[in-house]
Amino acid sequence: MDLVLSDEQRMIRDGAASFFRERGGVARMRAYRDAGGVGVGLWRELAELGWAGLIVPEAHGGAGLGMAEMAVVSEAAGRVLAPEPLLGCAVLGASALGLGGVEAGLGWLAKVASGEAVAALAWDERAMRGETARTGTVARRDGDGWRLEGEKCDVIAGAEADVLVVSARKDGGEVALFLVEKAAPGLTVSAQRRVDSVSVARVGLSGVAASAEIGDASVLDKVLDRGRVAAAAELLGVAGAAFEMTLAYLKERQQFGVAIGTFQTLRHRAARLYMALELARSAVMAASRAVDAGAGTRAGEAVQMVSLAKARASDAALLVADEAVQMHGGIGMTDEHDIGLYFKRARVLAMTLGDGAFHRDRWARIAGY
Amino acid sequence: MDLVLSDEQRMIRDGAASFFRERGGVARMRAYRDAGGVGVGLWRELAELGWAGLIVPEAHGGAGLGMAEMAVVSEAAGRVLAPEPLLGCAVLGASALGLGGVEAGLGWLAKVASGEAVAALAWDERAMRGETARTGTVARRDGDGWRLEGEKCDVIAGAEADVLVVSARKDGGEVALFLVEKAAPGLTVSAQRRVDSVSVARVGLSGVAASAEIGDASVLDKVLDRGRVAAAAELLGVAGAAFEMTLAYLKERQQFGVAIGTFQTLRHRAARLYMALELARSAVMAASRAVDAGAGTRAGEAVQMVSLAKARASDAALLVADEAVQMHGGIGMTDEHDIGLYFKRARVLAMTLGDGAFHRDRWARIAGY
Amino acid sequence: MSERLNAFRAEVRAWLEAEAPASLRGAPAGFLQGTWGGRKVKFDSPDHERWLRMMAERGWTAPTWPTEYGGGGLSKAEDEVLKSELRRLKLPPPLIGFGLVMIGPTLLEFGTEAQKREHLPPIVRGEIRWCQGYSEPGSGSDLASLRTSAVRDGDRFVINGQKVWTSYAEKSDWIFCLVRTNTQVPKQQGITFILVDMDMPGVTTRPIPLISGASPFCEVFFSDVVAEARNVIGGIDQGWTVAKALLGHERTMVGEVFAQSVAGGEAELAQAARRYIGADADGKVADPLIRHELAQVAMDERAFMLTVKRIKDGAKAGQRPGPESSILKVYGTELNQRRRELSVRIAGTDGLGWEGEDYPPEALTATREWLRARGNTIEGGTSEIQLDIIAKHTLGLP
Amino acid sequence: MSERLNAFRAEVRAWLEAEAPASLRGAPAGFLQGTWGGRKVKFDSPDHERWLRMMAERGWTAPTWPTEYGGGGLSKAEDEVLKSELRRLKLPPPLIGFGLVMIGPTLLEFGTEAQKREHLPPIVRGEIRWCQGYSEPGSGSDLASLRTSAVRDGDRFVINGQKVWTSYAEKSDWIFCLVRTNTQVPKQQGITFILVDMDMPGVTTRPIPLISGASPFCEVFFSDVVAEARNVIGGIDQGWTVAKALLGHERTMVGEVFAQSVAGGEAELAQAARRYIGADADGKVADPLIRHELAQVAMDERAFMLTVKRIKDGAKAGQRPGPESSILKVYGTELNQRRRELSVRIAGTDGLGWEGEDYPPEALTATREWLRARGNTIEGGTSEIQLDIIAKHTLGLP
Repeated sequence: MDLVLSDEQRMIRDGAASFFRERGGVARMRAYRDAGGVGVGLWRELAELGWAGLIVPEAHGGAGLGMAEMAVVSEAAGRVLAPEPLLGCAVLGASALGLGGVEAGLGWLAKVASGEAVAALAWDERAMRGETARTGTVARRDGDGWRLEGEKCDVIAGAEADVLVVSARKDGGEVALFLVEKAAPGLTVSAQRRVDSVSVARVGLSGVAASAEIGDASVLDKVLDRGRVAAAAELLGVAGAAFEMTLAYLKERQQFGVAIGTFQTLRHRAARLYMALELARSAVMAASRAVDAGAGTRAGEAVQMVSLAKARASDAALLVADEAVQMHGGIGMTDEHDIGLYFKRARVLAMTLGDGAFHRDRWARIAGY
Repeated sequence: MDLVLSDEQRMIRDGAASFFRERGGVARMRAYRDAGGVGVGLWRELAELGWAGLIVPEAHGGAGLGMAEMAVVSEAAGRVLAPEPLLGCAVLGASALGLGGVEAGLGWLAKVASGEAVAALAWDERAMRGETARTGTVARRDGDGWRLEGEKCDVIAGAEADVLVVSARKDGGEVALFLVEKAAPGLTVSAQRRVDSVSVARVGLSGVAASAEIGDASVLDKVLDRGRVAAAAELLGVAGAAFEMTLAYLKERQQFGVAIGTFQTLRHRAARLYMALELARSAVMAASRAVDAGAGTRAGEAVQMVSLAKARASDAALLVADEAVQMHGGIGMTDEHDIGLYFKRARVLAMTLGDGAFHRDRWARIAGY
Repeated sequence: MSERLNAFRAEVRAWLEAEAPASLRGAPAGFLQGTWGGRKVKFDSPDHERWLRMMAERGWTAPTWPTEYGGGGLSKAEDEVLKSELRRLKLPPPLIGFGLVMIGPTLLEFGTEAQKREHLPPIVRGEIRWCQGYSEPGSGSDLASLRTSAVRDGDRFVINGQKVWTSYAEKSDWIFCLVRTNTQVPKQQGITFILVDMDMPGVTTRPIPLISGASPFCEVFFSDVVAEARNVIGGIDQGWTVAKALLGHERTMVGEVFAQSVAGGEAELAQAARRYIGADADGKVADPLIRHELAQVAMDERAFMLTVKRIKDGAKAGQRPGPESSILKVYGTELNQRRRELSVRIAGTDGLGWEGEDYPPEALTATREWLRARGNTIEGGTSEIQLDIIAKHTLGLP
Repeated sequence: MSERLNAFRAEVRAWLEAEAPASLRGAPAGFLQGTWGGRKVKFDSPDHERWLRMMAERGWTAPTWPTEYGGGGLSKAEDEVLKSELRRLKLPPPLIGFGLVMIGPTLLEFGTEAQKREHLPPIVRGEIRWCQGYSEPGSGSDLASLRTSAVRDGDRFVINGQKVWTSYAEKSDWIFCLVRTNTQVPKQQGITFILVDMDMPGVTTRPIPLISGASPFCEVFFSDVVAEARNVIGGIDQGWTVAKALLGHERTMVGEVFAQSVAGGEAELAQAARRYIGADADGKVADPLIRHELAQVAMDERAFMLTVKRIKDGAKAGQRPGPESSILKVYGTELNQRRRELSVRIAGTDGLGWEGEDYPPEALTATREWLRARGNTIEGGTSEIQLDIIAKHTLGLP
């Protein structure tokens, strides 16, 4: 598990970077926001490039690649704040459909990989604070099937989803994953806008009939861990781009007759941001490879690596975001400047799927302190 | 309760400063250490100046002043790292003897105030981590009196003490304070050296007969809170002097053809140390006055102020100590330079009677979060 | 002396009890509550208008200003009495704004007799609202590098350039500006402090939306705007002295504003933590890290407020303002950021809400306050500049 | 190629299995374990001496140095094989010291043929122990301002001055020194790198006790000490180039040493926390803040080690050493400080012990390691200097 990019990964990275650059870079996110921030942007185009199905097995129409490759695309997307649901659909949605190995779920994968259908995972709830053990949504047995009752929040791409994978407690006991189609009676989906102007859905489930049970709690954990790696990689992109913008500003902005990058305090703080980003990058690379190695690693090792990556990337991104605004000075506070968009996305991704404190607690639990 | 020094307090401050300066400043601490670090130094002289009995009521031969005045003396002592047991005897010992209002304890006060006798409080134990509720020493009823069984640690001035006030659980229940005289059979006292080279005692109690019960758990809390204020004030002195030495070094040490105090990073960090010290000073002044006001304040208010002062002073002193060594560079790491002595004393006092984390927890408990 | 004060207190109290509009009594005393005045004034109620008029008539909108300029002519001690009586009845200030706290004191210190007579009375009466034209896009921390130019033309100046971060420019009538009148000398020596009527042709304003949403800040553009030379304060090319005095004053004010704003924040945060996170078996906030940070922020706030009090107590005791006051801006603003940060963390997923009915309104407010607070360490002199000042002036570093 | 390596491995293995002293096998591989060599050499055992002799004979004390200077003449790949075979049997390095890792590589890069032939073989054989004379009391971060003077006198130099922070000076035979040979030029251009025999009259050393107690550091005083001009490395007044190359090398080494030293620290800290603090009902370390900081430090250590690995993996893959390596010294040393700090906090009252039988020995060690660690961010280039270097060279800030 060497921590270097393979030639293929470099190719994917460069391809993603030039695609996003050609499509307008971060200006595209600003336009998306000003247009109201709904829809899945260029999702169809991304799917044509193979990214919607990047980690979908080849047998189901995907590219059959791993999280190491996904991380490379997620980072490129993060650099331009792409509003498409790579995390929501290509990682969380596709994994939730596929990892349980149940036909009803697998059957959707080809459509997801081609971009014809959008899938989303509805797992979080307002009072859960990220702990799946606190899931409140309940699945009640109804003949051969299940009926779901509860409310989910922050479902990425939920408003656009054709199919939802919903976590719920079976008769109030074990958590499992259920397939719910868009048209299911009793399902209400309302879009909400978060600070990063990408909408997520609140999902109401009022006796909704699930079309299948497609995974248990351990599958959910694996799905979330893949999402954490992707979110961490996206954060690397967000924070990396924000850092480079700031570095450029330090070199260019003149005060007192010199570039402000000559002031030692700012220089040292910039060096510390750089350190934080480099350490985060090592952790993200290790985590993606550990997840891909799967059974090959010591139990708990991959999970710890995932928590390390998400914690490090979240903390680094928040630090970079705060410092980026401060170092930009007044202009950094204006809505007009792009750095604010990075600031907001960094915060949303840092909180998504557990922030630094959440993952340090999780690490401690696994390590047994 | 204005946060300004009264004329009397200024006079005491200036007197203490010149006394310690005339006696050799911090060089005296170094000599004391090099001589093995035992004994109570110039305790008799300090007593003659009225400081041993500063907070002892006039009726018992003391000056009858409050913690606001004691804090001023403690700070001056901290500035030169005076090894005398102001905290151990004049504050903890004297308060433990007197605050319970029991004759057997009060009877010792005149001797303590005059410097004829040294009193010490034996409350801490290795496994307690500062929580008096975890006291393990037990007092068993024996006829009209009590016999003590257990082990105490870190008793300041314990090796030199003529009388000890020992906390123990009465028949394993409520904590109370007991008077134990030096000659009591079953009492073993051994001196230990801490990093600051001032010795403290480990006290073994093996069926020791207490000569009296002189206070309950609430008295112990009050005694400890007085000690906390004094320790916080002493920390202000330790950290304040270390900061001034560092500031002088920043102005004087030349590298790259300029004083290192021209480097912006060091300037900003120095400014932050200054802020930390000023905020700590406000808290210490408020706490000493709140303790002196006693019944006049809202329940919990004085206790919160004490925890604020000790937490702030401890944290500020540790920060100053770390930065002082770093800013002094290599010379700061040598035993030869005084800054190391400040570094060590700061650590000992910061941990004594609860560090920042301990007092934040205590604050949260009182505030009810 | 004390007898005279007591008599004054009795008089004030009687008058207020008799005359102050009943509808305004018992108002929450927010520091931005009150009437801003000006040509475009909007009163919250007819009683607010009456309250302004009756106070202005006595000069009590600017109690310590000399009576010859419309002020109340009160001593500091009398002013304290007046304030405490207003607090007693929980009455809002009759008038607020930069006229009273910024340009007024500046005119009193640096203005000519004619300038004071012209500009102070309209401020006292709330007829003219003022704003401040200092920063420019290229001149933030390095304010003295400003480039907005003023060219002499007889007894007038013609102004061209742009100001930024001007609060409430679009609601103001006059602006006090720093302009460049000399480019041949070191930058601080070619700056002039001048008063400009914003109704003059060529003045335009544009609001600045922030990352937290709408804001009172504006850009102000000057295109051949004419200002009278008699409205230069402190002499042509002598404006930097005036500007610095005003800036120092502003920074102390900011520190005090933060001290006021932190009061009571602790309880609010603790309640939010209980609501969002719940309690464990011991009744503690269930997340031990959040609980610890709650204590940290609450204790830091208390230490900060005690420091503000110590500075005030020192002043009361006749001590010169100590160097401690230099720390208020830096510490107060960072404290506010940490508090807002914690508040967003406590709110969990709600803390990320931007708009939408599904979010509790107080969570949406908290989110925007958190974003807005990022600007605290930039505006009014960045923390970096403040730390430089502390290092140089307070610590005497070379 | 791989076949040749396999053959080499088989040969090495067979030889080691047959010849390496049994008593040395299975030793804990601490990075400072091994024989230092020199005229005053002290062997831990006769087997240590035999081990040094047999390895030196093959040149395997300096495996990659050319055979003509006594080295092993191995390729990098062969060296890796040798190292892995030593690890397999848990054999200690036969020889360690600054001759091998500092002055040797410097001579190989900058030395003349004659210099290499004179000085390298005694290093390989462990006959001469070297120390470093760089810092002076007045020249810490600003090393180039050094003032120890060397005055030319025919084919000799006469040296006067003082060095500080010289590790193991009192146990060393020769010192490589930076001296000032020209005061008329910019400071970097008047420095000469010279080798000095410490047995020469006029050299005295004095140990430096630290706040943590005894240390290997010494002061070295030069009073009319004679050194041969032929022992100037890299030319008179050209020493700064040589010095910088060595410094860069040293910093990378320090980072790697810290990476090695952090491994396994996590479990030790966690055990100490359980022992001192105990567990709550859920089996967690009872102090939630300590538990959180344990995780923080453990995770930071892991991220650091992964970064070291990433740099190595990159080098293996043929990438040029990336700028990431500049962060190792700063981060590794701060990490060590935080770990030591936490360890002292965990030990509670025991963490304050200095000496005395009542303290557990491991607590006394922890206390001194905590104190010693404060020097990590100073020695070998302060963190401030490292951050300056990152800002300038890695980030390209002006």
